[in-house]
Amino acid sequence: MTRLLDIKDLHVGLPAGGQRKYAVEAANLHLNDNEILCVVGESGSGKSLTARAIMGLLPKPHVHIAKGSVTFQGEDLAAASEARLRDIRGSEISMIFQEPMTALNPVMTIGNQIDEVFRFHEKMPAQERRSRALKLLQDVQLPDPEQALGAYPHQLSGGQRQRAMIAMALALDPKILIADEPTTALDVTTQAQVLRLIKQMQESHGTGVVFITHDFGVVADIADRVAVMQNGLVVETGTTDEVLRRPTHPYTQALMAAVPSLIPRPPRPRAEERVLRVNALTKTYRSGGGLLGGKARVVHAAKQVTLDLTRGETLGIVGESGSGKSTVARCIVRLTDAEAGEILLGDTDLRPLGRAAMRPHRAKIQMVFQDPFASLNPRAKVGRIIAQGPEMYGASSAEARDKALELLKIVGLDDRAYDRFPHEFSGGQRQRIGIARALALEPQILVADEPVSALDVSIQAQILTLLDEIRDRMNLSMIFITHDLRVAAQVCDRIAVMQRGEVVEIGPTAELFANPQHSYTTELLAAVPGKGWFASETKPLTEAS
Amino acid sequence: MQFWRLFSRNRSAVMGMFILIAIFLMAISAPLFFPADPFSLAGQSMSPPGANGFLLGSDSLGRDVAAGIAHGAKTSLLIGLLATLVAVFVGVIMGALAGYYGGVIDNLLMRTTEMFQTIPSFLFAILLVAIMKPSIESIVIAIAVVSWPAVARLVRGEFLSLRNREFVQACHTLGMGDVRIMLGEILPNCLSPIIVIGSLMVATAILIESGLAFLGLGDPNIMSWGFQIGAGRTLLRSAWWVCTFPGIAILLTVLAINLVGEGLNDALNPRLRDRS
Amino acid sequence: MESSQRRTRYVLKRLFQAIPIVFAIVVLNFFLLQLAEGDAVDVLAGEAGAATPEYMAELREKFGLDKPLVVQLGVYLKNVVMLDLGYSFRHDMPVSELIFDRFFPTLLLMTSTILLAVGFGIVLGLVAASGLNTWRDTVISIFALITYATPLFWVGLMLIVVFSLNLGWFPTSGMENFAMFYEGWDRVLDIAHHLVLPTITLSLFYLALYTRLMRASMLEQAGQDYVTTARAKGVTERRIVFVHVLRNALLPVVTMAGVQVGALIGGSVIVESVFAWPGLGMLAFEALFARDLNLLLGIFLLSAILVVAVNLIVDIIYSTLDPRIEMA
Amino acid sequence: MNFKTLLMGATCAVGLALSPLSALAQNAGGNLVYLVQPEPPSLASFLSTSGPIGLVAPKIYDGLFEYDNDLQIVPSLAESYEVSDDGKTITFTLREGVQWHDGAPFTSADVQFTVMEVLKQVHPRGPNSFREVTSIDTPDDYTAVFNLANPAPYMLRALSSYESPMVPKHLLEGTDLRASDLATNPVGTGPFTFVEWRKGQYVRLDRNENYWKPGEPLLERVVGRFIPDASTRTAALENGEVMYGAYGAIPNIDAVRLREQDGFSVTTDGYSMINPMALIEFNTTKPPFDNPAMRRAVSLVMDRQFLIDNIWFGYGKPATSALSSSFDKVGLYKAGLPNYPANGDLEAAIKQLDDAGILPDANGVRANVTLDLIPYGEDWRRAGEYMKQAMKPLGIEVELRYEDVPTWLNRIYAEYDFEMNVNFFYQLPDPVLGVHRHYGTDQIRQGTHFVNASRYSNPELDALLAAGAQEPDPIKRGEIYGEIQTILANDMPVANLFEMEFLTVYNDKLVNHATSALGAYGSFSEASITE
Repeated sequence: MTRLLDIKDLHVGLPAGGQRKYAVEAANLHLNDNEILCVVGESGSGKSLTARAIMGLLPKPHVHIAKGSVTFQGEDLAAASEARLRDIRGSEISMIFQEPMTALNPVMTIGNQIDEVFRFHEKMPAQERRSRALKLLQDVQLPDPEQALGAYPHQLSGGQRQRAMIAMALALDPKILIADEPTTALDVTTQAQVLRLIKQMQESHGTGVVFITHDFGVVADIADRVAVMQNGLVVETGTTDEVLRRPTHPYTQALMAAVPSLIPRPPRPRAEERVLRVNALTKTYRSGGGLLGGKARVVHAAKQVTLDLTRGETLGIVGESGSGKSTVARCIVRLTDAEAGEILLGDTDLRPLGRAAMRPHRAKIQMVFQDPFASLNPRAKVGRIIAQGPEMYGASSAEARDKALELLKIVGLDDRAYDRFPHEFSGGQRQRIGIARALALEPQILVADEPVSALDVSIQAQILTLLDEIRDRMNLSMIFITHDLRVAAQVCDRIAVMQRGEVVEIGPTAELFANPQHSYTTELLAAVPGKGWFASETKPLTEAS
Repeated sequence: MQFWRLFSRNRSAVMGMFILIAIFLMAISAPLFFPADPFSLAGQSMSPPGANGFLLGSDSLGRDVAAGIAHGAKTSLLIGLLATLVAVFVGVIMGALAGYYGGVIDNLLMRTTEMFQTIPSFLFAILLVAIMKPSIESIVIAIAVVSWPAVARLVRGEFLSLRNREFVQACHTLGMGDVRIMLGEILPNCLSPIIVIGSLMVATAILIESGLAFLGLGDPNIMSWGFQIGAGRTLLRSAWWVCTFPGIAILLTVLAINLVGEGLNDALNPRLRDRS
Repeated sequence: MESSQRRTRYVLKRLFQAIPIVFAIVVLNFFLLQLAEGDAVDVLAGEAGAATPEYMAELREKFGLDKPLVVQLGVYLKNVVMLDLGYSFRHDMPVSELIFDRFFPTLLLMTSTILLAVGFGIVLGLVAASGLNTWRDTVISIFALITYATPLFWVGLMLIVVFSLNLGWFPTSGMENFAMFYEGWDRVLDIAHHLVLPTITLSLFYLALYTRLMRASMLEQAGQDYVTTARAKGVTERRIVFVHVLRNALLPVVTMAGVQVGALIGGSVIVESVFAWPGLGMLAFEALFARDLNLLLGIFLLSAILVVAVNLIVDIIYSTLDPRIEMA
Repeated sequence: MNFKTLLMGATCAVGLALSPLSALAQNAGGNLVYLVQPEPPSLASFLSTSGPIGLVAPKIYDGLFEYDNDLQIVPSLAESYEVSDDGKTITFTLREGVQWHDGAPFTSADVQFTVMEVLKQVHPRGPNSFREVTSIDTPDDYTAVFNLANPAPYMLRALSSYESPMVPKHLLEGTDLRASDLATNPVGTGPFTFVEWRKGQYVRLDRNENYWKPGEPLLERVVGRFIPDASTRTAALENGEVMYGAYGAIPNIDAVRLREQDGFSVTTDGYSMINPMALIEFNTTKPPFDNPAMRRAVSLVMDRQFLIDNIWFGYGKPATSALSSSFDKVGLYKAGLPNYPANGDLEAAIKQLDDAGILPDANGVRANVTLDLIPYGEDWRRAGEYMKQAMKPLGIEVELRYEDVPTWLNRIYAEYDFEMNVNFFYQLPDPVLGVHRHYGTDQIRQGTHFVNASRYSNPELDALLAAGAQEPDPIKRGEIYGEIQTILANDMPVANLFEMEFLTVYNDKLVNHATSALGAYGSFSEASITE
């Protein structure tokens, strides 16, 4: 076992005048060959900057290594010249990133981008460079390597792009691969494949990998050793087993506790009253076409979708991107017009209603959105955001204000929030504001579209708890859209699995998890990272925190 | 204030703002310092700067160039601001409707916009002024007519991207009316780029006015920098000051507005905030 | 094969879409010009010295100006469809001939201006962006702004005074030496010699635009992830700037260049006037004041077609620069 | 009164051609580039008297006569002429051996056709100049006999190549004169043949090898250039790219500057045939200028010398009458008339108005008026701006209006929708040609440009004008015009401001370019470039 990398007392300095002086403080880490070190932490923990500091890729000129050393095979990279770093990058240490779409140059072919690595580090004829690039693409299991070589990034799928990135990173057989959240932007099934690929490549080349992630599931699947970071500090390091099973630091413990269990919570009795029935809902998107325009592209976002929802129930809609789960949600709240089917709220079919006819029903179905940053008008004060709903439905401004203040309290914010702007709040707090807005009209049904997927895991748990509380307190029915089966297991009474616009399976959560009927459901369940690591230890969410 | 802190980081923008304030003050205080009609024949004609009591010289009729610049500042700024206001007003309406509703309305409005952009703009301004006869009003209208398409395109783009943002959708789920969403929710969020493009448009309007005046299409009854340049251009070789000083006034103003515009852009555009 | 076919279809589609716009421009200007007082006959008669009302009526009949507006418009549009732009009242010759004669000089000035402005704008923007917030950046930004803010005719006249009169390097005006009437390559050189000052004057105005756009675009692209990727590959900074960033940063510049063409035809009126350049802008200007309706409409028509054509070319350039854009 | 036969041999012309200077120049030849501003609408000088046409067409066409700088007749296509005792028959003897540029011979038939079918029909001033001509006899190819209804002494002053160009019958007969190909492709007998006209750039004329004057023209080529911007025109002249600019092509301010420089000269010669006069036309049919006192007051308050000194930079002469003082030579001008103070007389103007009962209101305003400005250049705008300031102390508040040519023409001459209008007129070599059109009741012709737009109508004056036109006796004629001028000085339907002096600015290398009274409207046949 060789020590590849030794990080000693690393301080990454932030620009003067900021809240913090260091983004990373006194970090001590090391990496051996043929091992995967996972650096795990929530946003703002400094994990990404640590990774970039190794490569000398900190955003210049304001963020810089203030103190400490990064020793790579006896050489301090923190003190190395830019030219020396350039030699090392790509050949000895290489890196892959979270979003392969933006990390690849959109106007250059994959082949050319791989070619660059060879050109800048080794002298070899063009012919050989090409054949090696081809070999690399074969190694990362791209379906048609020949074609991929001449393809532009946008012509590949997300998973393929990340494979190409990995091929590029491994072109010169580097000693160290730094992977910065490489699977975060991918669907679960793809994520599982890419993780497998990284593991394979690492094993066959004996590479040392620094793997940055926020997802303990991924950590569990891939890591040999783990370093946990919080607010720029490395709070705990150890083998995967030590850290995940016997965390010593309270922060690690809290994080572990917050990871939702894959074991569904106990079923609750289902009410008789059906508040919503969706029958054969169909929505098709067309693009292109028209006059002289050639064939139109047709996407079936929702194909004959049938669902129902009883009072007090939470129905989960689960699927990967493009499955149509969001389309169904948007059709139900009438943000999108479905072209066929029924949306029965009580006895009223909402689908054919015009704007005016829809208006009296609007209040009954409200929505919570995914992105806590995009879902609040940055130019409006929080009080107005919440109070404008009741005002539109006839409440006086005093009543609306009282209502808003009450709701703020319910979602766990204090009165001072009323006169502030959204940007003054953290992501979790904003999501609370979004929930308060949805509740202001006292709806019967809450449609939550990936309400926690943009949040850190500890915040995520709090919001899920909040939603649960509110549902019980207000006797709400909820449609909960998510891609995360762990979350679904803890929130939903029943789950509908969607694939390519169709509901392939629907049933009570526990049954569906225990005995999936459709192969796709099985596939999804199999792909959940970290299976078996947390299930036995963590308690059901409702009792946690 | 955050905005001011960001803005003041850009030193040239602050300088531009001070120049602009100075020009504003000059425009406002012109009647104090130069109480006489700037057209009045104040003394010896073609006096060089400093001679015969003319700070910046006099023109061929013995009019005070300095008085003309001071009084002209008001006209030039007024033309710039009014034309921009009209253009922004029209452009925002067209762009908002097109971007918000999309589809046929968008198609129709954008074809119209495209049409106006396809007509050579300066030529079109000349044509409009010639038809409406040279006056402040016609110049303002002409400049506005050739300027609004840029605003419309910008606003359309902003509306197009904002209308699908989740906070707008949240308003839909509340059952909010279109006009209220457009004016109350979306518009405030695209004010920054509108302010930036508007500020640059003021500068362009001032340049267009001087160009029209050069071609003899200025308002003969109102003192403006364009008028002074038009009146002094044949004297350029014999009495350089007559048209050079108003030219410098235009240059400084346009420069200042552009600097301020860039500063606004840096301060208002969050994407650029972290740089420099 | 398939892509070239698609491209052809795309071009046809775009041209097809442009037809209503071009027609709308003609109709709009037709009616606008009707709002102007006086007509071509007034001008002709006024210039001739004195003319009797009978003679003027006769002229109006000859020009078809006595017919109802709708009929005049109908006749004009019918002729346009038959590719006949009509007869210039003032110049007493076919509009197409007149325009054709001015088209080459216009195209020459336009092309050289765009090339110079875009070329230098790209270089200056690149230099400014690569030395962000250094003296180079400041000097370039201020230079660009000053050239933009200086009234065009002032620049033109000053260039004439300095480079023609004082230094004697370039002729003051015109497109050729009319004392000598060179032929062959001498003529080409002569025209190029005459082209220098007007091109510089006109491009100085647009230079600022491209410099600023290029600078902003470079800065924006420099912050993109793929730049970090390239850096992580060990690619040199030079290659990052010139290969990775440049090509992406050029995209908005190309778009802007397309938009500018329309403005350029009209915007060159002043430069054409100052340098006596025989372009369409000046012709249109004179046609307006001579109420030479057919000629003016012809010029608007041509410039609209030119803009459409240039935009199409820009789109095609764009699609080769940016593989993400598919022409459909 | 009998006109004596004037016989002029070709000797005179030959003598000129053999002068040492010309001989030198002949070797040099040279290409002359000169300024034509603005670009002419056509080259049909038989259809239009538009100024820029005059700068080009006389190089291509000849007239029957030319006139020297003393306005004396110089033979051209007519070698001699004879006036009968009753003045009603004029016999022209034409030059033999003259060819059109296409090779056809020039004969008396061309003269007959030109005058009877062309000039009398379609020329703007022809119907007036030749109104007494009833027919023309052509006893042989080289004799043309004009038969007149009444004596028309002024006609002999209107036979120049500019005013009455001889045009080819064989190319024009039977065609629509107004749509003639000759308008853009002229064929004449003049010293230069038409080669090419590139619109917006130049018109090129090359030497006529078969010109009838031996040894002429001296120049190889004459190119008229069009440069829209005045400052650029000056620069081009300074740079030697052009060598000659007339009729205001070079702004006076630059002329004054170039006058002081080596290598350039400025002359006011060559404009004696046109007699330009700057003036204000009043709309006499509606208030406030229906009141002669208002018109007199405006005339009184104008500082004519200020206009000349500051806007025309010293070129011009204050007007003192309805007629230009240049008519003094022929005894028609009357001096010492009231209401034309050279330096303005504010007090007299105020007194005029006070006496007429036009009193200022509380703000000191007696009248609000709009002043239209002739859209023929910046100088007129400056003049308007001056006038606005000049009338202010008089209590007349002026709003300036500056419109483009067609709008302005329409307003003044068709709509009559104006109050006062700054303008200039050519008074031409005889008042009948250039002055009568302002004042005669018969000249109130709606829709016709540059006639009596004031709509001033005075039967007494009409009678005097008619008498003046036909009076052959110079003394009596002078008396008639004296009365006319007295009436006009009092009624002041038009306030003459100053006698304009047009400038010709030229490079000193160019010699012998101003040998005729027509100046720039002449032929350049004797001009040459010396090194």
